Amino acid sequence: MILNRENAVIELKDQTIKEYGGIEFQEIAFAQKINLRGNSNNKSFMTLQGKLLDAVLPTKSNTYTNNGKIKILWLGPNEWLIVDEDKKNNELFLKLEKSDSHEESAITDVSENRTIIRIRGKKIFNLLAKFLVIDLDKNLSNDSSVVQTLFVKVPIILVRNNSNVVEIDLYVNRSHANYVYNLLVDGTKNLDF
Amino acid sequence: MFLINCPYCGEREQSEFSCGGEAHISRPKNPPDTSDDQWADYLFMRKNIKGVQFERWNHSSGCRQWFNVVRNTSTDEILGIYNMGEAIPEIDGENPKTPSGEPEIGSGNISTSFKKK
Amino acid sequence: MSTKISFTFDKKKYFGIKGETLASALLRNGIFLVGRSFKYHRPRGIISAGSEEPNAIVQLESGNITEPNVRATEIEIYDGLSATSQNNWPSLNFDLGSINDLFSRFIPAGFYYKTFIWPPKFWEFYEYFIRRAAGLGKSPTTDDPDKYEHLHYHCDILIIGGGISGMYAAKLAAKSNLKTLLLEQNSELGGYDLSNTDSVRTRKLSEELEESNKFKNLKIVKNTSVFAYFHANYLLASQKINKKNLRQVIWKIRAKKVVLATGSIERFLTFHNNDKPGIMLANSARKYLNKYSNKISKEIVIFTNNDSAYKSAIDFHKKGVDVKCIIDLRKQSNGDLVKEAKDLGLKIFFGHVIINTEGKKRINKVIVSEVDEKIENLLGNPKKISCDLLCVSGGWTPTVHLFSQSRGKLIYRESDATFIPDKSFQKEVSIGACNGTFLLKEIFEETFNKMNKIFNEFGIKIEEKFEEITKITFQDKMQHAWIIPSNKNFKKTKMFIDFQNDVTAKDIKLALKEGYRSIEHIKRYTTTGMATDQGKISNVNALGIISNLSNTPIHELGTTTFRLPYTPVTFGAIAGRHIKEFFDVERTTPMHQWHIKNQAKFEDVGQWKRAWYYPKEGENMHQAVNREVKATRDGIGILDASTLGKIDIKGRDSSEFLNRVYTNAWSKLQIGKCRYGLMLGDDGMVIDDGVTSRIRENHYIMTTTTGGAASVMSKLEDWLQTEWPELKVRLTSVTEQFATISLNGPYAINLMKKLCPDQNFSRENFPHMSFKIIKISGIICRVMRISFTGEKCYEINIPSSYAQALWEKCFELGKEFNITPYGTEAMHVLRAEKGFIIVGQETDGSVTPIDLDMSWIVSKKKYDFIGKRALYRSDTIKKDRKQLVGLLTNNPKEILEEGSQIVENISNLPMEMVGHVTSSYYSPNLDRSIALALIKEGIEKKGKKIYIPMPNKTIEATISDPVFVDPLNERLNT
Amino acid sequence: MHKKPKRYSIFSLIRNALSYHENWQPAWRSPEPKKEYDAIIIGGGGHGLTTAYYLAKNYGLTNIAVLEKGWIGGGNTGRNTTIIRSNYLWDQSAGLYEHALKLWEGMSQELNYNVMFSQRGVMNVAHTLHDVRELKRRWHANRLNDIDCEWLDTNKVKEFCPIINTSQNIRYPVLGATLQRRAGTARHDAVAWGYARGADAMGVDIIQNCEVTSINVKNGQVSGVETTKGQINSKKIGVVTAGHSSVIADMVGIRLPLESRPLQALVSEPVKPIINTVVMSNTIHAYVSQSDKGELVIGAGTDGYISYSQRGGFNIVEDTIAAVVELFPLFSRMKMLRHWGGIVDICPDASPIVSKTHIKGLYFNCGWGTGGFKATPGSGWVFAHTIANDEPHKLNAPFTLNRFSSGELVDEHGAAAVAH
Repeated sequence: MILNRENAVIELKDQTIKEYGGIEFQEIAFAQKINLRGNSNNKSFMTLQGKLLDAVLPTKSNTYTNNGKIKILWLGPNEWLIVDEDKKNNELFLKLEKSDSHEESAITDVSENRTIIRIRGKKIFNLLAKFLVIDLDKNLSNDSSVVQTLFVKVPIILVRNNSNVVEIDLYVNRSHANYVYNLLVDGTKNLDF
Repeated sequence: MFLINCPYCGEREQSEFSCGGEAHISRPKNPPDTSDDQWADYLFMRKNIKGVQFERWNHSSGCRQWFNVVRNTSTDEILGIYNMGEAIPEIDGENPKTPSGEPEIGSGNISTSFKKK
Repeated sequence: MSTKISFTFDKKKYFGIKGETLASALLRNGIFLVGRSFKYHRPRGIISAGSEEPNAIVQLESGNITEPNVRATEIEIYDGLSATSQNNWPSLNFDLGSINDLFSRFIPAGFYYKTFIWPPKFWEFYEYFIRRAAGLGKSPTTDDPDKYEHLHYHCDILIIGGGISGMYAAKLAAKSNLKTLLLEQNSELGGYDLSNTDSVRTRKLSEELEESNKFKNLKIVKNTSVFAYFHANYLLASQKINKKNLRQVIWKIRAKKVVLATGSIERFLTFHNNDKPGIMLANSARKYLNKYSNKISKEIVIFTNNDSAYKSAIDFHKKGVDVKCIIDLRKQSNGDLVKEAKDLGLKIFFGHVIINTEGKKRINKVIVSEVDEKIENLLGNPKKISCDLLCVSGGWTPTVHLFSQSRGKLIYRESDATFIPDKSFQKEVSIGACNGTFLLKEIFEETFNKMNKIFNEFGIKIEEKFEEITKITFQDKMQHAWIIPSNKNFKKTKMFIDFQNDVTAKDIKLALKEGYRSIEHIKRYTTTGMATDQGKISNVNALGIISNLSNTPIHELGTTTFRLPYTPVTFGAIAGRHIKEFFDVERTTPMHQWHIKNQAKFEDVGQWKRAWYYPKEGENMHQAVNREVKATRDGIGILDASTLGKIDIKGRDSSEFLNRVYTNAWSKLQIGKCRYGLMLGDDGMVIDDGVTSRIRENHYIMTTTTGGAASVMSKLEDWLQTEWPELKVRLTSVTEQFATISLNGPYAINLMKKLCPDQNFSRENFPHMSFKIIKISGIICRVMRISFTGEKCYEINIPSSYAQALWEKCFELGKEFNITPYGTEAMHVLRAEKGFIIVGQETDGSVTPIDLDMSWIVSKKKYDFIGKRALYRSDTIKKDRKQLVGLLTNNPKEILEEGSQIVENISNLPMEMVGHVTSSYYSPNLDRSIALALIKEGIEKKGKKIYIPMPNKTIEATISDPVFVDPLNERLNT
Repeated sequence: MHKKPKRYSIFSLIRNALSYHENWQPAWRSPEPKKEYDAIIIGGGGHGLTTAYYLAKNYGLTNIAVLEKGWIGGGNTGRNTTIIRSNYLWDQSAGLYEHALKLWEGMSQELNYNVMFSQRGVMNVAHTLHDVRELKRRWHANRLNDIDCEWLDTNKVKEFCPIINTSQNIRYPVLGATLQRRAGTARHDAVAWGYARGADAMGVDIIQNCEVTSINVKNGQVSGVETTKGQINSKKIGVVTAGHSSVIADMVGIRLPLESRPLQALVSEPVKPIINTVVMSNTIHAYVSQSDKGELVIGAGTDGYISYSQRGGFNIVEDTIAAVVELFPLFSRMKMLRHWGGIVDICPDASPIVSKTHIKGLYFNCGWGTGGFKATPGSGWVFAHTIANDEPHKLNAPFTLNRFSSGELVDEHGAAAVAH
């Protein structure tokens, strides 16, 4: 018996890339995401996790680290999101969880809490400016930027990717994905102001 | 519409936060020994200050951390921010002159300047 | 060569010139009568050339794109534009409403407060006519076809106003590389200077600025009016686009520094019959003349109290219009403009005023008289002077609306009777006319200095030399006279202040006489300044007249509050994109597409769309729900319960944490077991419930209600972060990590066996209220054996992306057991048959666990938990509280209405109510109606008869136990 | 004593017109405060003025003063959306608000001042099954409390208010509504002015621009107040200062269960009659009616924090306007003319406080939150009784401060997120 996976955004089934008003839309549906809670002042915790992940847990707010394979997003003083786009791999989670003391830290598989809508194109800031109150130039200035904020009224995480064309990943709850996607597409109608 | 400087994420729109009301009201440690009045006091009674107020805010749409804010409720100026568990900071500056503090002329409130010690 | 454009006004076709406003085009066609006033329906003409216009407001277009109350002075004509005059019947020219003017004496300010009182019943009748008389344009009656946008914009410097000072500020800012936004409300830069003939400097400046992409850091947006100034330099502006798929855009701007360059508005003078068509603000007339080369008139008279109006006289004269004379109420003036006028041989009457005007639908004469120095008493004999245009100037009012909205404080300047910015509240500066700076030389100095100060604050120096202005036009000082004396007795005069609302000087006298002394009282009693122009030209005059009549200095009166918006803003624009399909967030579960494919009807639960029931061909709701309910009790019912909140609780103190937030005890819960919990507020009232399972020593998974998911999560975080920082507990929401498939019914176990053949589902190995992590086709699932239906039930929590596949697999494998999807309605019936509560339906924030007869879940042993103390307050321990019970109607076919009220005795109204029906359904398993209710002392009254009085009948019912099906829970274990 | 004022009528209007309105007398005097009064009312809003009026009228207490820091009716009385109804859920509330509604019905005649009480009906619209349940619960409770109330299904809603969007395909379709026909709107300023005139006529001193800066208490009994116009003595002090109640309470070290929040409202430009009733939707936050002047009067929600700045977040207004356009798509091209903010004093149970305090002679009338205007006459009526007899009237007995200790709250949140 085989169970097939379903992505969240109806219009973006099977990794299709859609283009509206010069902006590309793609869903990164099945990336591994692990929520990591722990005390950032606890040296041993930080180093242990760092070793296991062979990456550094960012302590600087609104940033992420990237070791070429996985990203680690800063979500709060004691909270991180580990993202691995390689969907097959889930031993990472098991490995981390095994190592966890379950005393004051927590490792939780949240791969499916949120999906990732990836948008690419010159005018994506014009598009996002219709829905986001934050100063995009300031908050998404470079390729280590992460920002948690509201997309209209939907909680969202924005990650600026390291790429030649501007590319942003929008982490949205699965249940919100279609609402957010449809808004974005509707927003591509007038991108010049 | 005002901005709040989240101690973790930086300055953000107030709409990203939710207000937890007056700060430094801690839950009685010995509920069974409290009178109905004392319980009502903890549950409901508030200073509801006009002027400099100490209150709790949560960056609910950001890092989800709680912290304390010093705000002049008559002008919505934010005068200071400090962490949960920290003692009340000293605030220096005048409250609105009269209880109401509305200006004798012009719209809106008189601007009052404060500095956190 | 100027191109002709055709448009219609009141159905008649006219031609105008491309680029001019509707007002200009109307004047060009000799149309001076453009509207009727609000109350007296007096003929009114165009007064101004901008957003301050009180009279020339029209209904634009018709059908689904019609727009009421559009200022003809703001709208640029386009081919085929059609406008209609407002507030007249049968026609603008012959308006029956103008009879009010004859009776104006009987309907002064506030007359409606004094009459229409008797007989009481008649008010409705009076009101009908009052309402029809009131109002100006007509609301559209169909859906708006156009679209609107919102746009957030952040910049270092926001400059508001593209007049001379704003443009100069922008030019300096451009050199600074600071991100700068310049907003202009009109379609071109230039502001006041556009009405000048010699506006070379302006042209040069605007051309320089508008040279595309010369300044990367400077953005210029026109047709954009800033209407609101909020905290922390947050401003809102509305941009007119008028494209097919985009009508307007709301700009939401956050600026580090705001530069207000909003200019000033010319003021009117208050004299008898000052409202005739053909009476216009001097500089507005000049604007029509110079900007639109529109002479308007043949014979023109100027009436002024300051030098600026002489510009108009000079320009009209130069364009060959016969300037009959300049009436200047001052004794004399040595201003340069006055000299120039003299040199041109223009006739000037110093120390004279206009005491009356003549002409019905357009002015044709002014009556002029000499006046004493105080402008109180007339001297000599009045003389008539014929004219077809009267240009009036009462000085200039700085536009301080935005400054004032920003919470800045104003100060009154006696010399030219203006309120000007004094103490700032926010990071903003005012430059130019809006700051009371009128001389070009001073404007440039002020702008240069203030901008450089700003640059310093940003730590920037700019290489820009100050360009000295040598040519100075000296203007002699104005003299303000708030009320121009008339040869008529004041009480018989009609000196209009607020033109649109028909407020006269004597209305204000009346208000004062009747004790309405506060400026706000006078405003509200006379409605001065409350029309669609918000009193832009009249407010200061009103203040002056109040001060004059009450001999109180103006600065002691203060001003009324400057409210947003500066100019009216379209609702559709404010709503933006967030209507129709985007009106509110819509949340869907991973199986949503399946529900749609299977004709599910949906119910809104918070923002979630939940399957309500699945009607088959020809089934109504009742039939569908019955089928779903029976199938669940007889075979397998399958429910999408994904919307339930799920919280992973981890850490050393997890058990202690649960002990504190739930009413019952948790420490002893074995690993792999589930327990139901009730959550209270500290007021003792039920706020949430759900099952929590222990996965390992320090790891629980809590489920919350759908509605409570978010609030419970944040409340729990709150307790941890602020009350109990010592507890080592970590919460992570996994609500959407897992979709929840709930399999219910006698054959659920059979399906489970087929889904995971290698699992042992024996009662011993997997009893009710236990938890297992099971791999289903390799996917790690969390399976709980709990029940909200009273049937054997397995709740499979599977990672969301696999959910739909598993869901479909269940149907494939469950076919033989007649597996049936059931929605929230059937779920309600099933749980009600078992007497299970739904928080928010059986409870309403005023219900304790005791009231629900659930004291079994409230720990007596625990010293404390959230809500415990409140359970022992004098009211919460009262005997006669409302308690949860069942209800059985005496007629089993009778289904009670949810929300209906219950009484013990039928009496005359008012009847004493003892409770209400919280849930009510038809139970197909019992083939009768069942209901749950909250009833005073209900638990003791089981078996007692009560009544439910409905509008048309009274229903009898008997109080029963709330558990209707399988009270001994045998179905769970057989 | 001063002479009674001349009555208003069509005849007095004509008479005065003939004399060019030179002979009108002030609607109320502007006296200087006396040294002492039998009772002092702090706060010259609607509730304060009605309190004074009924103290004089029902209890013959005419030697009283109303102290107003600014201009009478300048607070929430002059800032609300003027909705008047009595269709409340609980008996306690229903009793109080229905009493008020009955007073509204005779007010213009009683005061000889036209307050333009327009009984055009108030419709509370349901958009979800939960709304339907809650609103029907209220409907049935109202019926049995002998308060007029009807249930309208979607078609009836459309009949009664044809311009409302009853399409079932919108995000929150209209599933039905309750209708109270006797409910409606009134001219808010007129209420303040009418009661001021009435109270003044009975000898009440209305003193504006007189701000109370402290309250004098001698061994547990009030003795008077200090004001910007000097000391004024009295053994009975009624505080009716809405959003500023906590500020006054703080003068005597009392804390109240109140939070003062911004509440915003707005009007459109005036248009000819287009909607002839009041439509309220708590679920999507739309509250609309049309004033006699032709303006659409629209109420928004409250912000989630304490503020006395009389200004809230514009996002709240955006939501409200979006809701209005959703419910009335034809209003999309209408324009917002004027927007303002008020300070509302909100109680945990969304019910008012009309109560004695532990200080003898000090009484509080507050906590009306977003819905005080409708209660104006009833509030004054029962507060006057409470002050005159030092005991609550049976209608406000359930609304004393004790309920917060006993737990006997009157929770009116139910179907009224923002109960305009």
